[in-house]
Amino acid sequence: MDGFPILTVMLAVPLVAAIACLFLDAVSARWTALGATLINLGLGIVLWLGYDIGGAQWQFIERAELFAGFSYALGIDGIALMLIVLSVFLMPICILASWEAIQKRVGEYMAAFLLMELLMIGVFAAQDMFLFYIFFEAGLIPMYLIIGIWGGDNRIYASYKFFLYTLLGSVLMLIAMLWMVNQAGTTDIPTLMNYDFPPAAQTWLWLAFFASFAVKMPMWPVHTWLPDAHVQAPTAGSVILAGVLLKMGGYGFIRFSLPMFPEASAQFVWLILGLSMVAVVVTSLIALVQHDMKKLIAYSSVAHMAIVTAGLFAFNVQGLEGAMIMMLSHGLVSGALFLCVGIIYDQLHTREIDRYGGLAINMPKYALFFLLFTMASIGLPGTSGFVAEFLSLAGVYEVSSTATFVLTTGIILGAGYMLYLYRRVAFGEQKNADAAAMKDLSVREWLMLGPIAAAVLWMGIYPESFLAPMRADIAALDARISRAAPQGDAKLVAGEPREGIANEMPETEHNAEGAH
Amino acid sequence: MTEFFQSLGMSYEWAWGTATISGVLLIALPLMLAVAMIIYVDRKVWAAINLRRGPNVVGPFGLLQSFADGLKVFLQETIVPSAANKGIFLLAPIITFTVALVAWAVIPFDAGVVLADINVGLLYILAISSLSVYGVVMSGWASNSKYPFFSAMRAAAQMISYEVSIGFILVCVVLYAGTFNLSGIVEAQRGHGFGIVNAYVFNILLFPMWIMFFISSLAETQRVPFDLTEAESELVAGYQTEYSSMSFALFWLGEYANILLMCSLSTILFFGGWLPPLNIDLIPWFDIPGIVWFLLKTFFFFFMFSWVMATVPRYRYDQLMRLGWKVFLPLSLLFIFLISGYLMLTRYAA
Amino acid sequence: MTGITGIGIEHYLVVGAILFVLGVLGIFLNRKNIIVILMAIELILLSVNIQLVAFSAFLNDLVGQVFAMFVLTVAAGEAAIGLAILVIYFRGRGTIAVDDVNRMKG
Amino acid sequence: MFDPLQYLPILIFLFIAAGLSALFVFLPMGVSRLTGSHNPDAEKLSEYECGFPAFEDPRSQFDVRFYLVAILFIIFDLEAAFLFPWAVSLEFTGWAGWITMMTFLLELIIGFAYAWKVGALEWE
Amino acid sequence: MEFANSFYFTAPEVGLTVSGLILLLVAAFVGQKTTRLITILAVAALFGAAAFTGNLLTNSAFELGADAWGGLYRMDAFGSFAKILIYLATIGCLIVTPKFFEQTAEYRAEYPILMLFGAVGMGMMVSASDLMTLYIGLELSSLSSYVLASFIRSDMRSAEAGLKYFVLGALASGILLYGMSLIYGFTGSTSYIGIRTALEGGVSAGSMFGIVFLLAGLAFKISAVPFHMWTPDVYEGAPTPVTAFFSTAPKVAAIAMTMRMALDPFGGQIEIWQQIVIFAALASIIVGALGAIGQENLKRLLAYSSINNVGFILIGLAAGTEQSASAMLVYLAIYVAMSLGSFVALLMLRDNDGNQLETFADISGLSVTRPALAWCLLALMFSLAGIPPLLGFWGKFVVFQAAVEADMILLAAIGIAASVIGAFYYIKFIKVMFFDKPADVVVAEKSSARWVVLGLCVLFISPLGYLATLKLGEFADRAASALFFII
Repeated sequence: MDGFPILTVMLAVPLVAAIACLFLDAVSARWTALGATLINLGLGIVLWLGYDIGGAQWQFIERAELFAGFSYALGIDGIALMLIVLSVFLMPICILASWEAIQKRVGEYMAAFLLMELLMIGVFAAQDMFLFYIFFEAGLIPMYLIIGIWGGDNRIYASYKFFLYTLLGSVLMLIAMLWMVNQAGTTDIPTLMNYDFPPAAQTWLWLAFFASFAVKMPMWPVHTWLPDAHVQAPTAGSVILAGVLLKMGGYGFIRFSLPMFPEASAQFVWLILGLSMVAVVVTSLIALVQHDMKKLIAYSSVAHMAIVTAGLFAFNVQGLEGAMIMMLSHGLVSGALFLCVGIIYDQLHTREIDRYGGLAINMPKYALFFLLFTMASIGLPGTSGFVAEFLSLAGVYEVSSTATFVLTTGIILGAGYMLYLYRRVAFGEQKNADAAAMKDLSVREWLMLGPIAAAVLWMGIYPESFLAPMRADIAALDARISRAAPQGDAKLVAGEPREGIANEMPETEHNAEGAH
Repeated sequence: MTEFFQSLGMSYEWAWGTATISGVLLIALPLMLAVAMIIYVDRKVWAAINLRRGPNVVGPFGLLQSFADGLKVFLQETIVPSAANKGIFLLAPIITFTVALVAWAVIPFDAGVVLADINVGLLYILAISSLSVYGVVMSGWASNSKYPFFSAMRAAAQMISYEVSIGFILVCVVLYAGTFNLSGIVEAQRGHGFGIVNAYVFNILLFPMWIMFFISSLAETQRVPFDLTEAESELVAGYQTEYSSMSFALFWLGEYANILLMCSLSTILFFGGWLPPLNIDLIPWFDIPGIVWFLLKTFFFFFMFSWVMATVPRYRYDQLMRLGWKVFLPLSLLFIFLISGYLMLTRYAA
Repeated sequence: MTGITGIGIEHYLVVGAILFVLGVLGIFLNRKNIIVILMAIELILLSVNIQLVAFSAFLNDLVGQVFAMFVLTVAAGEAAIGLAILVIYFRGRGTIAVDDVNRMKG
Repeated sequence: MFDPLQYLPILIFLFIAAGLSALFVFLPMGVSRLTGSHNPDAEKLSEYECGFPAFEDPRSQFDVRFYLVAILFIIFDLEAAFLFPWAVSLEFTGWAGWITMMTFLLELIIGFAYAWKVGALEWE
Repeated sequence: MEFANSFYFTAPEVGLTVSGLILLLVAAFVGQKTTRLITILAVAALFGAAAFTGNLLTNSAFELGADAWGGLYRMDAFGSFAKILIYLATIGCLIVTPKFFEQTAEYRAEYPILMLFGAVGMGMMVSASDLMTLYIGLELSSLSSYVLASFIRSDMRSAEAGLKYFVLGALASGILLYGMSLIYGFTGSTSYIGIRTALEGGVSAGSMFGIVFLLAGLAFKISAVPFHMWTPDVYEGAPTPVTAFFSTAPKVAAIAMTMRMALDPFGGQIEIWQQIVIFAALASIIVGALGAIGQENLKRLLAYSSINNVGFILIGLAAGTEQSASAMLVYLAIYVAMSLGSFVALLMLRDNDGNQLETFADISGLSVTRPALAWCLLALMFSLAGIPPLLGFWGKFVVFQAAVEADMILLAAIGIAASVIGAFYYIKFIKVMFFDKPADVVVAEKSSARWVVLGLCVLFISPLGYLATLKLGEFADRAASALFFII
């Protein structure tokens, strides 16, 4: 693999395909897009296989000095690797999801999606601060178009809101970046991750980055663009939005806020935990009363991302690992849930929950998949959601038992609204004839949902495959931030090691399990 | 003159003030008298060329004709039309006449006989004569009547058109004289032509300039053949249509004062001013006071003005403009080039 | 320099400033006629010229007068163009009232 | 050296001349009131127009060519302003000054030729 | 020798003047049928001037610049950089023009000639090192602009634009001149070096007033708030190709002139003008952004956008460092491409009868009916909004980088936050073109010249433009260092 610029190729493939799609007719554009995303999926798998676990922290490094201290620097660690794999995994599915749903301006649509893929990979692979910013910010353009052109009735409002919220957040980050680069004299992210900024400045820098990532994440109360964007975006747009774009915020926290400003991060733990607690409870309650399926799932995303932020700011390995798994899991599960909504929406053209009912009767296979993903979202053991929630909450518990308690409450509420949704859609009587007449999954839909289901189960049953590449990086991060780690109210006291018993943490485990 | 008054026992300031005021009056009053007389002369010459008698009733040979006319207008009723802008209407003749008078402040009648011997005398003359357009335009505008208005527009356009070429012609003279001071220009002409002639006009490069200057002065003062502003058949009486009494007379007085000014400028710029024609003492030229030479030359030019008036038919307006813009302007520019080039090659060659 | 006449540079500056302010006010307060605005502009340039020439005299430096010449010339060109535009405008609109110059708003 | 006192006689002359002119204008007006020849009436005070009452606003419209002449005048007259100082200092500026001024005049002439060709100088 | 050198250093101006005069004669003597030929010749002359200036810029013998005409004029990298921009922008505007006048049949040979003279004046402005030269250059370009603004004699909006531009432009010149006269009086010099030397000895109240007046006049010329009010009206009323010209070449010239003025003669007095510039910058950004919201007329909207952009450029001036000067130049170059491209795209909006379309309603759904044009506009608008990876981002980036490095973080933060307001109306463009129902009034554009100009602009602001930033940055650095060389 040495010397082969695989990351650049992964960027180039969608770019070339995107340009081609602009000039192709509908059918060829679809196939081109599918082909390109599959190639990228292949490359992603190669990347994963080629990643040397336990090797150097940064691998697949490519670097070309440009100008003004700017450089074209790519490289990944385990965290980035997993997110890139998630992106390339979801992309072909998105293309498939749009296969029939999108009928107008297919070429442009596919081009926008391929561009999104390029930018997502770019964000996770960038090792230059400004390169990161360019990829991060450029994502606005295709997403704005996707929501605006192919979205629902209220798409214009949603697209504006999405665009302006995200832009406002990120420009402040730019100023902070400029200051940092000026201060540290380098744009290299790995170097900056070990650069100690003066604590007074850290506060401001952290806030500037927070403005951007909190919007992107999205954290309560700047999450309001998300339900609008989700509802209005086409299915595949929602999948990408929930699956990958939201992860950019979490990735930003891991990559920038925590390692670069550990002191400031510790200082703002109360803020993050507070917002996360509010988010989980409030958005879950809001989700309970939704009539629109997509909106419901969108609010559930906010709640899940709150757990991610809480986990990230737990300042320990469990929290970080949990947050990462939560991001991956949520990427799969919420994406799949949006696909499920999309499948029935394509037939009935409504997302009104009341219009459906008893789908388990006429669409048993669909109902099965839907059930699996609902359970994964709730965090049923055996699915990816369980691992994610367990680890995160275990981490948070070390910092604040109160927070853990509130977050757990949120998860119970989550179970409530998800099951309520499932009951109304899949069970009960068949109220509407047209809903009752819907056909079950087609081959294409099988191809979309099958792989995700497999991945969800894999992650739930054997998370080590996903944790292993990240372990070293998370440990390094933990080491970096430990100096500022806040004193938790439930800090474990190392007792006398007993013979024959491993380093288990019975209290924590008990507590987490109690949530279910 | 200051010394004279000082010798009467006044302090310097008082003597200077008295001298200046006397000087002003010594210029203004004879000038008005002269204007009255040349109006008479004008009519006489015109009549003579037409084989008529001209004014011959009032006084001996009709010499007092102008004074009779003056008295008549003085006693007339001053009519200010109801539609007119009163203030401007009455201001216009005042400006015209004032401007016509003050231009004389820098004219040297003899060596040292000048009210204000400023070093930019020629520019002063140019500036003041530009102002005379205001009187015309204001009268035409303030009358609020069609004929005066049209006439004023025409007059203004005509005056400014020829002012351009006059400006360039003056530059030619200044190039030769090297000064703007009018006395200096006169002095520079001493022995200019072949060492003996005290005039610029016989210089082959300046002679055409004088011709153009003379014609331009006719146009500038709206004399025949350029009297389109009055053009009796079209414009009734031009911008003075609505005027009466002394206001009307002031325009006339101003016009003739301007004519005299132009004649004296011709004298100063091209014909050696107060200098006798030749710079040789064969006959006792230099015993004759300079002012006599000056006045002789000036009145000669006035005679030429009258002569032209009596013999040349009036131009059409387009011909007038064409002559000014398409003939005089390019020609005068050409002569600036020629004269300055010639001077560079000869006088300033080193 | 202030010798005989007792007039110093500050007097010229005050005159210049007054003329300048008059010119600016003429542009902004005048609600009647665009010609007045053109004249106000000339007034501003005039005030500048007064200052330039005064400074030139008091500094004993010719540059100010040269500058004034340039200002004069440019002012003439400016006035010419202003008049030309005004004529075009008048022929189209039939008015030169300031309040009527309002085809575009916002 | 510049001496403002040089101009004082001119100022005095200006005042006297203006006073004299004003006197000429206003004195007859007063005299005519005294002599009784001042008796205006509406007909007498109306403006003159070939025996007809005036048709329209006399200032309404006039030929745009007058503007053109005015504009041309402004340009050429002010260009002449550059010639005056040059003319008296030809001795000191030398050939450089002469060439510069001739270049300037050439540009002026080009502008003039342009105005001529496009018909700005035509009156008919 | 000095004389010959002066000619050499001012050859672009001299050459353009001579060609302008010759073309004027050709136009007069051969007649209006040569208009096309004259346009081509004017473009050729501008190309020649640009090439020559480029040669001066790259010639290492003139690294430090040189004085011409006894210090009235300065040939240096800064001036050359700005001049190349000016010439190229003028060329672009000239190329796209003839088609515009086809319908109205009013395209006269004077148009390219006026542009040419305008370019000469702007070249003088940016190279002037004396207040007199500056003033003459400024007026030469302004007078040409006034005429160009009212070039369509039958269109009342054009005449009104010309009138407004004239009145406020003349007022600006007056204010500027008043400042100049004060500066001259209190420093005793009109040359930049003289002023600088005099001010180093202490700033009197008089010269301070002078600086303030001068800056106010300059703010008028670059249409910075609070002296921006003429911009929307003039931009809307002037013929679109002229508006394109106004928003590019004169803007470059005015800003470059302001930079030289602020950093050279007043370079030692940064504390006097910095506050003013900061205020003008922020006010321009905010007013430009807020004013554009709710505008239906696209030209008017772009006018506000230009005010907005001037604000960003002024942030660089407020920083007042060599790096910020370089950043301003880079921003200017990018802005010229964006602005020119946008206006050329607007020029292409014509209906069946050849009428120019200029409201949002007309471009509704343009992406369906005229996709190529719509995509070009999309790129231009995102670029104007400063969204990466389009080059508009790079312009903002370098300016803010410079501001941050000059420790003006708060200014940068406010400025960049306000840029989000601006983004609101840029994306409205895209919303209307891409999300709304097609109005289908715009006919296809056949003029290849326009497509070429638009294509080049879009190419430059596309991510490919980053390839050019290397060279651009190098030249801008050199230009900026020339500006600071005297210090």
